[in-house]
Amino acid sequence: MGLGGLLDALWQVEFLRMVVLAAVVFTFLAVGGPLFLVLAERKISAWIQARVGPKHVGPHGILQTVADTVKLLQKESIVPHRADVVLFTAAPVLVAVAALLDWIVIPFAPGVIVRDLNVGILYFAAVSSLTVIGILTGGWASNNKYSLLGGLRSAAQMVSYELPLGFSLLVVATLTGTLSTVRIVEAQPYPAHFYPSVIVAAVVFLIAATAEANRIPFDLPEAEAELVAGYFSEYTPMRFALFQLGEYGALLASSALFTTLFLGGWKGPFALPGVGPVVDGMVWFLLKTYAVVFFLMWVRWTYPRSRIDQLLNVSWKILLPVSMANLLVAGVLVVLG
Amino acid sequence: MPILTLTLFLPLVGALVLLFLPKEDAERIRKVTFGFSLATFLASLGILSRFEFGRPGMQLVEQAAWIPAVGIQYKVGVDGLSLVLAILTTLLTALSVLYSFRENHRVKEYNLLFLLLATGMLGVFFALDFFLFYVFWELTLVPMYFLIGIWGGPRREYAAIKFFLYTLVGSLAMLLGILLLYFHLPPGQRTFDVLEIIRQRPLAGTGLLAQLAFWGFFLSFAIKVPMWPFHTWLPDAHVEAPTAGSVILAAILLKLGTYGFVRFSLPLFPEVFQQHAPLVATLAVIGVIYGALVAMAQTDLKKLVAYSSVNHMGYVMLAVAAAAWAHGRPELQQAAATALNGATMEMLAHGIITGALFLVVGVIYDDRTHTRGVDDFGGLWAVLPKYGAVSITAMFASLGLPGLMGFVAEFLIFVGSFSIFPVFTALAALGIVITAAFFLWTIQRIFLGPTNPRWAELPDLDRREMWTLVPLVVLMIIFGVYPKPLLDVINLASLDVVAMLR
Amino acid sequence: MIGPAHYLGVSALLFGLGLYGVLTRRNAVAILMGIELMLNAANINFVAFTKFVDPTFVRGHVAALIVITLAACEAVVGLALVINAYRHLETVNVDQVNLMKG
Amino acid sequence: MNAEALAFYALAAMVLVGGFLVVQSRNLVHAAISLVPTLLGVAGLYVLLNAEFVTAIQILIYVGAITVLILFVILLTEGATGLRVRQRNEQVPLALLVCGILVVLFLVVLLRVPWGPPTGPMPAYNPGAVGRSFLMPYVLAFEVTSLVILASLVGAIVVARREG
Amino acid sequence: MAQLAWLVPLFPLASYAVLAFRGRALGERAPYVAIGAMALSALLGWGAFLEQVAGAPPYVWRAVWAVGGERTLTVGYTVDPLSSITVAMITLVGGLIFVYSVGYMRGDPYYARFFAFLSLFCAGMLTMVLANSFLLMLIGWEIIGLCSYLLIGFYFRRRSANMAQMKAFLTTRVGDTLMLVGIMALFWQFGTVDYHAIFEAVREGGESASAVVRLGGWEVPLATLSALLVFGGPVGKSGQFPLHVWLPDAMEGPTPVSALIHAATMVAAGVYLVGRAYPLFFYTPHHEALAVVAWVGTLTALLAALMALAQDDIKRVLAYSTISQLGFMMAGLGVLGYAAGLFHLLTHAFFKALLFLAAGSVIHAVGTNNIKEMGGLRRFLPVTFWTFLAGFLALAGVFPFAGFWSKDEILLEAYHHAPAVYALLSATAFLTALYMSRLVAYTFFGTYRGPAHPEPDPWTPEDYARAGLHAPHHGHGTPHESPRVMTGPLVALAVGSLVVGFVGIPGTGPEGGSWIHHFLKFEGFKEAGIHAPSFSWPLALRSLGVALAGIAVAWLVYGLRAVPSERIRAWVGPVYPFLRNRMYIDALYGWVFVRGGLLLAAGLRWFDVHVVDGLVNLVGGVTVVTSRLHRLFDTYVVDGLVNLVGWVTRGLGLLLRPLQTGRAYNYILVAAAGLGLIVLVSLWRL
Repeated sequence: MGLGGLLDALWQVEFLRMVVLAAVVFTFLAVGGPLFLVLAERKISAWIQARVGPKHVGPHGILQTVADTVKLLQKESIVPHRADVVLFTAAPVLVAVAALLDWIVIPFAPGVIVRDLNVGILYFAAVSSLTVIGILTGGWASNNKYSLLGGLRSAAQMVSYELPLGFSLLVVATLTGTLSTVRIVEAQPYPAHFYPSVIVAAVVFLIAATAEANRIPFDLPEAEAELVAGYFSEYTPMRFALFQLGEYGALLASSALFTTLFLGGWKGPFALPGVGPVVDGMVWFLLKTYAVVFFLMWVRWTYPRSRIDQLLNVSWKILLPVSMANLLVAGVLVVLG
Repeated sequence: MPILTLTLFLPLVGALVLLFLPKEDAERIRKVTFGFSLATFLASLGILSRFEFGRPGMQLVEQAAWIPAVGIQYKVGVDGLSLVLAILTTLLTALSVLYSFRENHRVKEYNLLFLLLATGMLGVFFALDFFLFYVFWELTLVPMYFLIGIWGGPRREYAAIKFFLYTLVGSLAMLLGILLLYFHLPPGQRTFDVLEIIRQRPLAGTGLLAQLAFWGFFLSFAIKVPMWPFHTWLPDAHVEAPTAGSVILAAILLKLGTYGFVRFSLPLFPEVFQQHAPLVATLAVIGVIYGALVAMAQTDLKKLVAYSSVNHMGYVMLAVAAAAWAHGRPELQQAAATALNGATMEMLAHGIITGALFLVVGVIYDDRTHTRGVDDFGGLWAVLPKYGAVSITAMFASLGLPGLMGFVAEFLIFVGSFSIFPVFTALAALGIVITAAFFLWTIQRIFLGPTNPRWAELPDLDRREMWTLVPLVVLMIIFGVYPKPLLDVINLASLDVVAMLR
Repeated sequence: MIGPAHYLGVSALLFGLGLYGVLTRRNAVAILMGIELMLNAANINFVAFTKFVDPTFVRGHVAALIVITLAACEAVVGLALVINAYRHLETVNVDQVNLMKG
Repeated sequence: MNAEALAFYALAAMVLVGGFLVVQSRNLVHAAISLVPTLLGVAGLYVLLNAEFVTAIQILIYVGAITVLILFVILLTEGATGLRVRQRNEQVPLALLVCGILVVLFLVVLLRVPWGPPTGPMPAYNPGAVGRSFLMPYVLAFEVTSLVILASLVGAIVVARREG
Repeated sequence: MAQLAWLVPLFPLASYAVLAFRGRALGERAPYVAIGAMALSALLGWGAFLEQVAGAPPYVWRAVWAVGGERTLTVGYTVDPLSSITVAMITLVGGLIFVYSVGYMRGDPYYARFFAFLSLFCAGMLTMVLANSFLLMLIGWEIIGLCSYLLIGFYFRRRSANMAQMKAFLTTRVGDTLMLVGIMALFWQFGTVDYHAIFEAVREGGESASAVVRLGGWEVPLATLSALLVFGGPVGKSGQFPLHVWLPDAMEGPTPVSALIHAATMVAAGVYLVGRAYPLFFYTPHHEALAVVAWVGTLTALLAALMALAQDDIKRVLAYSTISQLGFMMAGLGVLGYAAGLFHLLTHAFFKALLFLAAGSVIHAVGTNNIKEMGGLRRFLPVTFWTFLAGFLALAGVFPFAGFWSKDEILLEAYHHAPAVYALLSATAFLTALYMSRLVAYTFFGTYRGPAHPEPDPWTPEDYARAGLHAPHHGHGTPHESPRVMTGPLVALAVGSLVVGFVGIPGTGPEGGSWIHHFLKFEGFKEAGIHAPSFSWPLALRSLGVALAGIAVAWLVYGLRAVPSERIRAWVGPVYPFLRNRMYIDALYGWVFVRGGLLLAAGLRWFDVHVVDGLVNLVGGVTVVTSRLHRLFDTYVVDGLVNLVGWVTRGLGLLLRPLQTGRAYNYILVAAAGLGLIVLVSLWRL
């Protein structure tokens, strides 16, 4: 990110390019994000549970999410009594922004990336840690015992899963020798003898990512049975929508990163005929990302919710040691390789 | 093989070994102590065998830097004078340790102190460095203080403290002297080395300072000898000290003073000593006559022997004063040498004889009669023939009967000092008669006359007591009949000292 | 052109703020936050020096990173103490925790 | 005013205002939350100073971990509830004076020093450079820091653990 | 034979050693060891003597005994006419006395110890005689002094014996000390103690010989002074005038002791020494020293004779007679009668030993010493009587007996050189004859009176038990003659005291003089032109007349009681008690020296304890007082200061206390202010 480059001219061009790309990506997210995913989630969960899912609004219920959004928009946004107004409103924004910021480093196709930071995946980890603050502030600001507890729990969960996630990112960095996402994709497919370490890293990444996104089986914060709606139980529609945006954004971002790190990013098994490398990359990239999303949703609706202490134990006592060992193995492999 | 250092510190090693023995095991402690003291005696004989008789001056010198910054070094050496006294020390230590086998009050400390005392004394005789000398000089004080203070008689505290303070005051004066000498050395070569200081004689022309230093040394040694006005601590110390303690006190500790005069005062301050030689001689003669007369008036046997020591030490001091007077008068050099020979011989003779006398007193006092009043006895010769023979021989040796060691020493002193101080020596000769008188009177009151019924069944000397007394008596006779070998050794040392006086 | 002076100025101000926070806040946690600010001010200097004075070996960055880690550790321990204090003394206000009064 | 100066001043303002809020705000949670913009501002400054790696770490650790921790502690202790407790202690004026003097002094000292041009080019890919310098010249510092982390980790757990 | 002379003293020494350690075990056989040793010495002694008689040159042996600087102290022995004849006399007389004491001492619990001391005595005596250095002589001299002390006090149970032995030793000791100073003077002068070296130096009369010593006003030539000092020894040992007091008391010892020591040998040692060191006395300016010797001798002789008259104890009479005879010998030597004095020494040894032994057998028989309790013993003790008579005649100086020749020689010399001395000596001779006859009269003539109060047995039954003997029973019937072992030596001595005299008959030696004159001649006389006066018969007859007169007078007074002694006693008035109490000299000495010494000693002891020690304690006391003062000063002033300091510090403390508010942030503020200050200062100095 040579933003502060020596010459102002060079400075000007780079700046413009980045702004345009950002705009494109954020719109894709706004559209592809909650609108599509919510619907997809409900359709898949229905399919899994052998039921149809929403089919009245629009053909096969496609417009269901749009209908929900419109419904949310016209609801009155109320602020709980004596809640901390500033923080109450700031929290959802923070979570949403954090989710969006992930996308800066994700390479859709060769050359198609908002900003190829050479600290790439480290930036991703940093940004993902911002959401924790958002959740905490939200939880506290709504001046509601349950939301506070929910906020604390989710914060604890996300913090404890950040570590295994970080380590698996490190494994990838060690194997590819770089932090920049683009170079990682170019470095794939990994040479054969890296595979054991890569697979383990991938599994750890997946588990950590679902936890980060508060998805079943780790969606304890807003487990209905115990804590009503968790940290956003007090939030009314618009802020709720932002939270949803944040949540699904994070899910999408993690699966996108998963594909970049482990599934070879924009590299497809075979070049699609007739189209340029950019579109080809994009198509493969999206296919893989949505496959991962599908897998996650599949997981959500098949696994029971786990207890908070089990959840933490898995992170501290299993994932962390495994990922650390994996990092060690990766180091050895790199040295031997 | 540093034989000197070995001999010097062997008793100390013994003391350390003692520390590890259990307090109750008195028998073993005594055997170990006696073993070590005997070993030290043999070591001192080892020194004798290694000593080249022909060569004058210090021999077997062992040297090691100790506190080089200030010029203090661990330097030990031995010449005719100190060798002979050292052997006397080790012999008497061994005998007194053997004698105090019967002591069973706090045996461990007792023996420990004895070994410590042995090292102290040997150190004084061997030391060739003023600092080392002073350390050992003080070291001898402490054990003796405790020996008197703990195992002594009824008034022991008073006696112990008096002894300690008296000598301490003296040694402080000496320290002043030493420091005066030390600081008058040219700044570059500041050292405490005795031979060096004697060679350079820093206080030669300094008038008042030399006087001060001389009187410093004089006070310390005079108290130790003891000379006439400073002697009052001796009878108390002796009366209250345990037998073995007073043997060592009389036999060795008094010699420290005279040794000090011969080794340090004479060579260091010849002019000043010569200036005061008549005064010293007067004090000596007073000591002789006064000591004898007061001894005659004593009723306590130990006090009597104590005052006899004052008398004998008077003779030694007379000889030393005579030698001092011979400074710068070549024609008197020979007489001075004879006098000094006599003085050293008297130190030895007095050491052995008075040592024996105190043992003699100890034998009847400690085990048998528990009274030292001279008039409480009578006719013991019939009851204790062996004991009688030994003690009468010792007493006759003490009054200077020819054929025994005492006479040889006194004869040499008289012959030597007469040509220097005819009048004083003649007066001192009077002392012989008085000495003879009070000793005979003592013999008469104790051994002759009707047997005191109380002591009719006293047991005679047992084997152990014989072993402590007989060697001393034999030595008295041997050196009395043929003192030449001993005198040859001493003569060289005296010639050295006289040479320094020229 | 932004020179080192600018950064040092900002860091000085930030440091002053941090110090002021530390000096005036009664709550232990607030003081900790003040300390964090001061540390950040230091880091700014470090990084600024690396860029403007001596970039070899990116010494400033290394220092900054170390300061960050140590700040983390310090915060962890400080807060652990605060919790412990809170649990025992029922208060976190520094001026009430003065058992060591002379 | 080029973009860089603009960015610098914006970030500086963000940092200083944030800092002021942290120090001044009456509500402890507000102070903690306002810590976030300050730290992000500082991160931004690092970006201006071409220190990407440090920026990432700053965000990851300072914002992600330390602030969260502070928030946790505030929520756990009565800080959050006892809002009405007087937050300021009695030496405010004095402290203000001292800090003011200090800041002025620092500024005087820092500005008076003649900063020469940089001695060499800034290494392009500086995360690698940082990694290398960590493991070459400053490996000792690296090891010591790891030790400190371990010690404080264990220490904190022991201290904060609820007995029994 | 001369070379072996050094063995002579060693034999008795060896016997002493044997007897001292194994004495008790030997029991009855103990004396034979002593006698055997004595015989060996006699053999050697007479061998050497006969060699010397045959004219063998004097043999000298020397060895270094001690060394003083370059000067050496030598010891050694010389065999020359004087020493050999004396050794011969001692060994002979000593041997006979040993034999006699076998009988006399039989049954004594300390039998072995007696002979041990006797042998030691002979060893000492022989060493002294043979010695050729003052040092060795002094050693021998003191050993015989020791033995006389031990033997006098042999019956140590008796207090009188203890007092006597101490008196003897101390008096002789005074003499010895004077002699020691004399020897020191000689050593100072000549740097050696060897006889020959000193005599040579004295003869040359070098500058060292004529040195003069200022002694309190009047000049005394050093030679004379040292000679007289040396003469002090003989005065003490031979009981000359001022120091004679111990000899009469020495009779406390058993009779053989008196015979051997206080008659024949030890007392003679003094005379022998004067003889041996004759050059010392001779070469003094116009023989001053010899004059002194003469007069001391004469005076002693006269006084002793007088005192002898008033004694009732048989042994005390003989003791006084010995003193008087010794005075005679000294006088002889003093009047340049070198050979005469020594000749009398030899003869006197024989008949005086005889008289003592005879007295011993009398006492042995009668059980008491007091002659007034005896009488008429000639019938009971015939042999003792006749031998005693022979001794008496010799002592009195009656013609054929030895005493006549030797005493006459002295009178002859005295007549030629010092007429005054001659007169006094003749008077003494008369008195000698008188008191001896009185003694004989009382003891052997008249009727036997029997002991009024017999001598108590010196030993307690416990002593006998210890020696394994039983106490002898004292049934005293009529006195009976002593056994042969005692009478034998008496007869031998009687013959001796007859025969020895013949040596002095003029004409026996070459050039008409007597053999003894030739044998014992002093070279110095020839150089000084003094030649011995030839024997003059008229003089001899006159002295014989004097002797006979003495006997006649005694016979008149005591025998026939023509003039009863009581009347004489009344007539002489106070003189008798004066003499009886030994002219109060003993009492004088007792008061002046003994009691005086004790008083002085007690005084000094008091002085020592109170004054000198007092001084020390005073110092102690003063320090205690000052310490008490010090304590007061200390508590109020010094302590006050200390408290003040304490108070000040506490005040300061209070001042500073508020600084420690306990609030951390105060401290940080101070720290920050400090930091600011530092930066300010560094800035200001920059």
